[in-house]
Amino acid sequence: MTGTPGEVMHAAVASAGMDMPVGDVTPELVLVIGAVIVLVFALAAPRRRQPWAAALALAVLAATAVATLPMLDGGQHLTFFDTYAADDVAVWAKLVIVAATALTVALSVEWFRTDARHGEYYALLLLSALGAVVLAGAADLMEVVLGVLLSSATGYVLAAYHRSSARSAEAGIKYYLLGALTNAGLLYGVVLLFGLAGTTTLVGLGDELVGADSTALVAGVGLVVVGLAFKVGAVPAHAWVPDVADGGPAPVAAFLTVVPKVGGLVALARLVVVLPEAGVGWRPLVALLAAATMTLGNLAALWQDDVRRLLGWSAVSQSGYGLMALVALGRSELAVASLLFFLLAYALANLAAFGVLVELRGRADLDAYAGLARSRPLLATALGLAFASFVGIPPLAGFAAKLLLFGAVLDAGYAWLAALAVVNTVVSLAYYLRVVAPTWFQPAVEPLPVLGRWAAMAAVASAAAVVVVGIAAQVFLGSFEAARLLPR
Amino acid sequence: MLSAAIFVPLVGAGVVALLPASWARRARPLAIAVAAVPLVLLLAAWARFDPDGGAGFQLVERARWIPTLGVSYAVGVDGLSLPLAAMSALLFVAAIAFPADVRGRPRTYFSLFLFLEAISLGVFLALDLFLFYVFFDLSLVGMYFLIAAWGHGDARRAALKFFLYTLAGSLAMLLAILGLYLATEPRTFDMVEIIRQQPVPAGGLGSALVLLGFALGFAVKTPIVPFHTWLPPAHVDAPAPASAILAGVLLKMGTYGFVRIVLSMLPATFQRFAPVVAGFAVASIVYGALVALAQTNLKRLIAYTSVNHMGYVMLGVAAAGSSLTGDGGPRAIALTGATVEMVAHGLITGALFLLAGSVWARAETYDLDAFSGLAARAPAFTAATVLAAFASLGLPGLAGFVAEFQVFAGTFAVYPVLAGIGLLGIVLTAALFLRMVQAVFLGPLPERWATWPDINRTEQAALAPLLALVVVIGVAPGWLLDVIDATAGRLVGR
Amino acid sequence: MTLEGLLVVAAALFGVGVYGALSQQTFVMIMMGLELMINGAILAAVALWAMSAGGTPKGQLLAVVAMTVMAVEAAVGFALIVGVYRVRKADMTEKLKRLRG
Amino acid sequence: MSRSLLVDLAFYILSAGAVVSAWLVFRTDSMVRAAYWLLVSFVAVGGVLVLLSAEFLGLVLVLMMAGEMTIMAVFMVMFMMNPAGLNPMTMVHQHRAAVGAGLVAFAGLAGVGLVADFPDRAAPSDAPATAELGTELLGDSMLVFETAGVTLLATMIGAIAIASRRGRYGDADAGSLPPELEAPAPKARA
Amino acid sequence: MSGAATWWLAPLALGAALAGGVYLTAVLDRLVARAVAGVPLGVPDALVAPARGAALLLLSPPAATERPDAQSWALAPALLAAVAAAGTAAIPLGPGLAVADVPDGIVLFGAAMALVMVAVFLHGWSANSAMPLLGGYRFVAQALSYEMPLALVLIAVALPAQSLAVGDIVVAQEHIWNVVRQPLGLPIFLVTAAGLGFWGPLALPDAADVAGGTSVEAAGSALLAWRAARAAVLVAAAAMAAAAFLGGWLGPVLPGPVWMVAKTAAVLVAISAAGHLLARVRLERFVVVAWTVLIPLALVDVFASGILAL
Repeated sequence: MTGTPGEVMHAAVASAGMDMPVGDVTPELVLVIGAVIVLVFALAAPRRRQPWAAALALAVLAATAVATLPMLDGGQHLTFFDTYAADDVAVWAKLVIVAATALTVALSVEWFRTDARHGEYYALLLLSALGAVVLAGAADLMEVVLGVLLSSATGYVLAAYHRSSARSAEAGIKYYLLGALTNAGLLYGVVLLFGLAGTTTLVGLGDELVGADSTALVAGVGLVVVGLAFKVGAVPAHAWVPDVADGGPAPVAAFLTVVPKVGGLVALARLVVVLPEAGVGWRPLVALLAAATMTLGNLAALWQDDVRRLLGWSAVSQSGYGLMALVALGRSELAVASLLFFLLAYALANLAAFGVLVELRGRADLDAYAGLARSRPLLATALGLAFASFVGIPPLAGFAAKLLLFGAVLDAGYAWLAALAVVNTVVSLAYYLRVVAPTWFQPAVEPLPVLGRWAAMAAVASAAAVVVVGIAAQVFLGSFEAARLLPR
Repeated sequence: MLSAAIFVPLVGAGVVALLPASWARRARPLAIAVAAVPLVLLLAAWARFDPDGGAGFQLVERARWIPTLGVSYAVGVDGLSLPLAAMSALLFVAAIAFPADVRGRPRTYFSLFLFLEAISLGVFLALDLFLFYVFFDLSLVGMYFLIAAWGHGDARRAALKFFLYTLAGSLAMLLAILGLYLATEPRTFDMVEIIRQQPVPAGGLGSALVLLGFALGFAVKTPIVPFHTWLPPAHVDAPAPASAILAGVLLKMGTYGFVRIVLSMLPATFQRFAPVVAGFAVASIVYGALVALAQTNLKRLIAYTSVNHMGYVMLGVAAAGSSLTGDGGPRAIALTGATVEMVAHGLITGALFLLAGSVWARAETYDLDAFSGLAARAPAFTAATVLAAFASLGLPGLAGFVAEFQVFAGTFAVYPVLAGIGLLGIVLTAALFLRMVQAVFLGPLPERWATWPDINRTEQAALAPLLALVVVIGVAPGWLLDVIDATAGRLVGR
Repeated sequence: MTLEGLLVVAAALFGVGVYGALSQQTFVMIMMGLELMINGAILAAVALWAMSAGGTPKGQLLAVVAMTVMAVEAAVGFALIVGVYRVRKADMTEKLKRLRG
Repeated sequence: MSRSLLVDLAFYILSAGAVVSAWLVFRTDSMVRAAYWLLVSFVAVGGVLVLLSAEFLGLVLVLMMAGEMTIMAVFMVMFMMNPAGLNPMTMVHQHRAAVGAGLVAFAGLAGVGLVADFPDRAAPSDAPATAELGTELLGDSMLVFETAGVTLLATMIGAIAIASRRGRYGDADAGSLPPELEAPAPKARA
Repeated sequence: MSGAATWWLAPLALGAALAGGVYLTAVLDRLVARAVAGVPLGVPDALVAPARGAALLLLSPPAATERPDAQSWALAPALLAAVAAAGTAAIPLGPGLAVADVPDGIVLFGAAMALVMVAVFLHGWSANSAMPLLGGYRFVAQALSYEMPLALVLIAVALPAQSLAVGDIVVAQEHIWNVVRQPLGLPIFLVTAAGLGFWGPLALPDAADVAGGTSVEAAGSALLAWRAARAAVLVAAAAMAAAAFLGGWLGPVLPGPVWMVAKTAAVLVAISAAGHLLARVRLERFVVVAWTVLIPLALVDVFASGILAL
């Protein structure tokens, strides 16, 4: 038998007749058990010890990362009877999710300090991250539905976690209403696809959908895509993003604009590659969504005077860029690498931007940012780096991501999409500079009150990572290049 | 050695930025010292450079960066990049040394200049398209901050306009770079390799789009009419040393890109469109001169002459790329002329903008009508300005003449009509500079300038090398032409 | 009882649900619309399971998943309503006008 | 009367009942009635599921919805401040758009149902459906089952975290607000 | 179920059985009450007393409230009776002797019992009066609390039978009854049965402290129907207890159906006795006990029987 050690091992495990390859879901198990431990701690610990739940959550995330890393050379395969993918794309998505969640935890410690339910929050955060992890690995439509559900149900609660704040409650409700609506559509779409294929595994769909009735196929795929667009924060189900960014707790906004997007984009990618292009023109469909998302997000952000809403709309437009990678799937070798690198770069930059927002106690008033570079140079630099990465200024991580994305869509024959992305990038510069310019060019005023050390460290660390990942892109690209997107 | 020329100022930028507050006063001498290092290094490189030595690049330094994508860190020089890099280094020293109002933030100011120096040298020295783009784009960032933070008037708006235009151009160029990259086999960003492969054959929509992308990116940066509208406000509102760098160094990145990338990597495609480029170039020449003629704002006037001068460069480049076969002589001359024009324009316009900075420092206005009869009051200032102005209008014996003569000599063989129209530009430039000199320096000295101080030692010291070089190139250009000529010849396939 | 007939009924339930979810102002009524949509999905799933997918157990499981979605969304919805009601003393979407743009 | 005719008749009655009662949900003036009309719709669908030999699913659907709809009714009565819930309560906005959207959704999906050519593989009538479902849950789709379990757990935690008023340390709402913009004493420097 | 010609017989038989059961319940309750009170049983009187009471109610005038939801009010008792009938339908009187001994019998029973909550709340709400509504609320809280243990113990009895059909569950008790095999099951089930029929200690929705709860405004035939329907629920629950825990029709000498009736009657007596012997509990206490004691116990029951069944 030849193959990498991981493949050999897996084959050995399979031949041993083990029908529960628990080893393939160790990170997921760690997250579940960790969440329960955090919950139990929160219920048992005295009030002043509640913030320790954050440390516990960080430990859980570290353990998850430790459990995930060895899977990188674990032989990329489908597991649990083709319902789950243990491939490098899933592994990397998990790592990004874990890192983003860890940064969110750091952002949350001081933000939720006065909250009596400090501990449960982290349990929910871990479970929400698990939802995204499930999405990233789902190779079965039912698993996709449940991933969406787990990630959403916790997300609604997280968005409404400030229980005495009307704005937070409103953000949660709006998030919920849109989510429930699109989830129902997602379900119906999955049902239609199931009807055509007689199965819900992606492997089965890939085999059975060839030559399937295209009316039902288009309807089913359309509904599923809309359902996942909700997770991704893409048109036409994007409306929740600015509301949550504005009304929800700021660390949660950072979390919800990053983590579900990672899972949702990977899930969508996994689905579209198995669809027969003859039966449903998914490529133009996704391209259209990408174009609409980035354009709409940018245009809306252009008029924002509220930094939080601006960040929300910016997150929408970034989703559009992410969708570009999907357009190139199967047509360009760069597609998978560009998707992963985009997710990594976006996650770091967005967390840095929201991190600065958190550290500034959620201040949304644009005018208040004037002179920040002199009063709080480190924060202003972090914010500037995050935005520069969004724009794609080299050598930051966002630049390599954009380069890969543009390369992928050009390679796939979608030059118009690349051109539109360029136009959008230029437009986006205008509103990013609206925030950054006053921080640098206006005289210093009284230093803005800040939140605390943890949040500052998380924001600055994310910003530093944006630089490091951009320059040391090879570290990641070397692995991304070999990553497979099962089941294709 | 070349890497050191990039990284010394880069590290220096970081050091200067992080100096303790009590050291703020020493930021300036430190910055000058750091800025001079690349100049020394490049002069050393010049000394080691062999004009006829083999085909391609010399003093190449390489390192793996992102092998997965075929990206490497690679720098090197040839007869085209070496003079530009050396001129840039010199101009940076002068610009940093030139007195400027740092508005209480000397560390940031000098740090940004050093940063920009590293970036600019990087653009000229890079031998990898990825690296080239990184530096190309970063130059926008550095300049944006310089203009927006230390400019006057509506500086932030001007800086934003500059940033938006050039970013749009550079992103179009990014797509074009990717188009080139995707066509290579195996995929690589290595310029040498791409020049060897010529991956995008002429003909077809693809090659035209790639060319269009590059052309847009470089045309905005150069700038060529009608992509120039960002330039006047940026120049006018920028602080004088930044204007000098912007005009002297950053504009060259566009024309340098045309030669280094478009002409070298897409010669056949460029040849198809060379007449169009030449047309735009002539339009720039005439339009720039005409509009400059109408200006009453000193800085705006100089800015428009830049449009005009970059038109000469582009005309030379278009002529050089106008054919792939046949007698390469005239085309090589045109390209040599274009390159010399880049160097000369950098020195001359750099000096002019620095002088404009002196005006602003004393009068807080650029309005030509406000000045008169300064010759008597400020002889050194007058001498320097007149010298630069005459060099700019192409007076024989000065650098501008050498360059423009060669450009037109080469172009006449290819596009006689366009060259003829272009000559009109020279006449107009002469007229406008003479008018300016007359307005500012001759006539009665108004009461309010009775105490006008002449340029001081520092200013003189900063200007002297620039103007001296202008004269040297004008009188004895051989040493420069030798370096450029072999490379130009190779580029046009002579 | 044909597949077509079943799917039309399912579509009708879904359509009425869409109408309800979009037209109602009371959260609970909106939730009813959402439940109806899922009701349609369940019917369609079982219909396709019985008549098109050869009775593969995955079809039944899909219906179970749909019920899970229904239950989870109902639970979270009720919890959110309680939360909103407490801070807002309101349960009408029209009153949610604070966040916009 | 043959069995298939009987089944057809039952199907027509039940599906008409399901759709009509679904419509009545939004046409009734009474909130409790609305909730229970919805329940009727679910029970009718449950009946159709039984006709399709998915007895287990049909019954579970009824079992679930009975509880849920009652809770809904209770919520309606409590939150509308209208104990008997008998006052008229037509509260509708964007009515036309909603009708349009509903019609589009119906027409689209019904069109798919009518036009689309789904594979024609009828389930074997004697298959032990419930047992098969159990085997699937603990076999091929074990992961789906377990994910559903975790999702329910997470939902419970979330719902309680946000809805329950009394916490371990008194009122759970206390302090559940974003931090004030002006810090009491900014100690940390960035 | 046996054929197209006789399909209408089944509901008829079910109705008759249930009616008999309801009457039996009333008789038994009276007897138990007298036994508890220590007075002579007076069997003949007990046999006719329910009929007498029913006639009295039938003759008394109906009551009305201000703006009730008349249809729902009228519907509620019928619904309660119907769900009781649906639940009973799954329970066989003897081998193969059931209206609908469907493969998912206990799920059918569970679904039917879940609808009891609907009927009771509807009854309480539709009168448009405060006390009945309070009763309705109480029942919702009560029902949500006993629902889980009820479902769990029923799952537990299905495990050894490897089937959800009530008939199979009875057959699986051939050697040992579930009451012995799963000692926790029957007590828990009886508690939930009392809750289902809001009987005795759990007669909270119609309790005196809310002036009669859901049925306070009912009178005459409506009240009679309501009480009969509630008794029908009890009968259904008792029959299920007999089938699920006491071996159903299994027993020596006598024919199966007789055993079944006897066991059902015995359970009814037990429930009735509890009603007369035990004090009514407070709702909050019941809810707490249900969630913190009954559910864990029921879980233990399920796990234990699962392990035994393996």
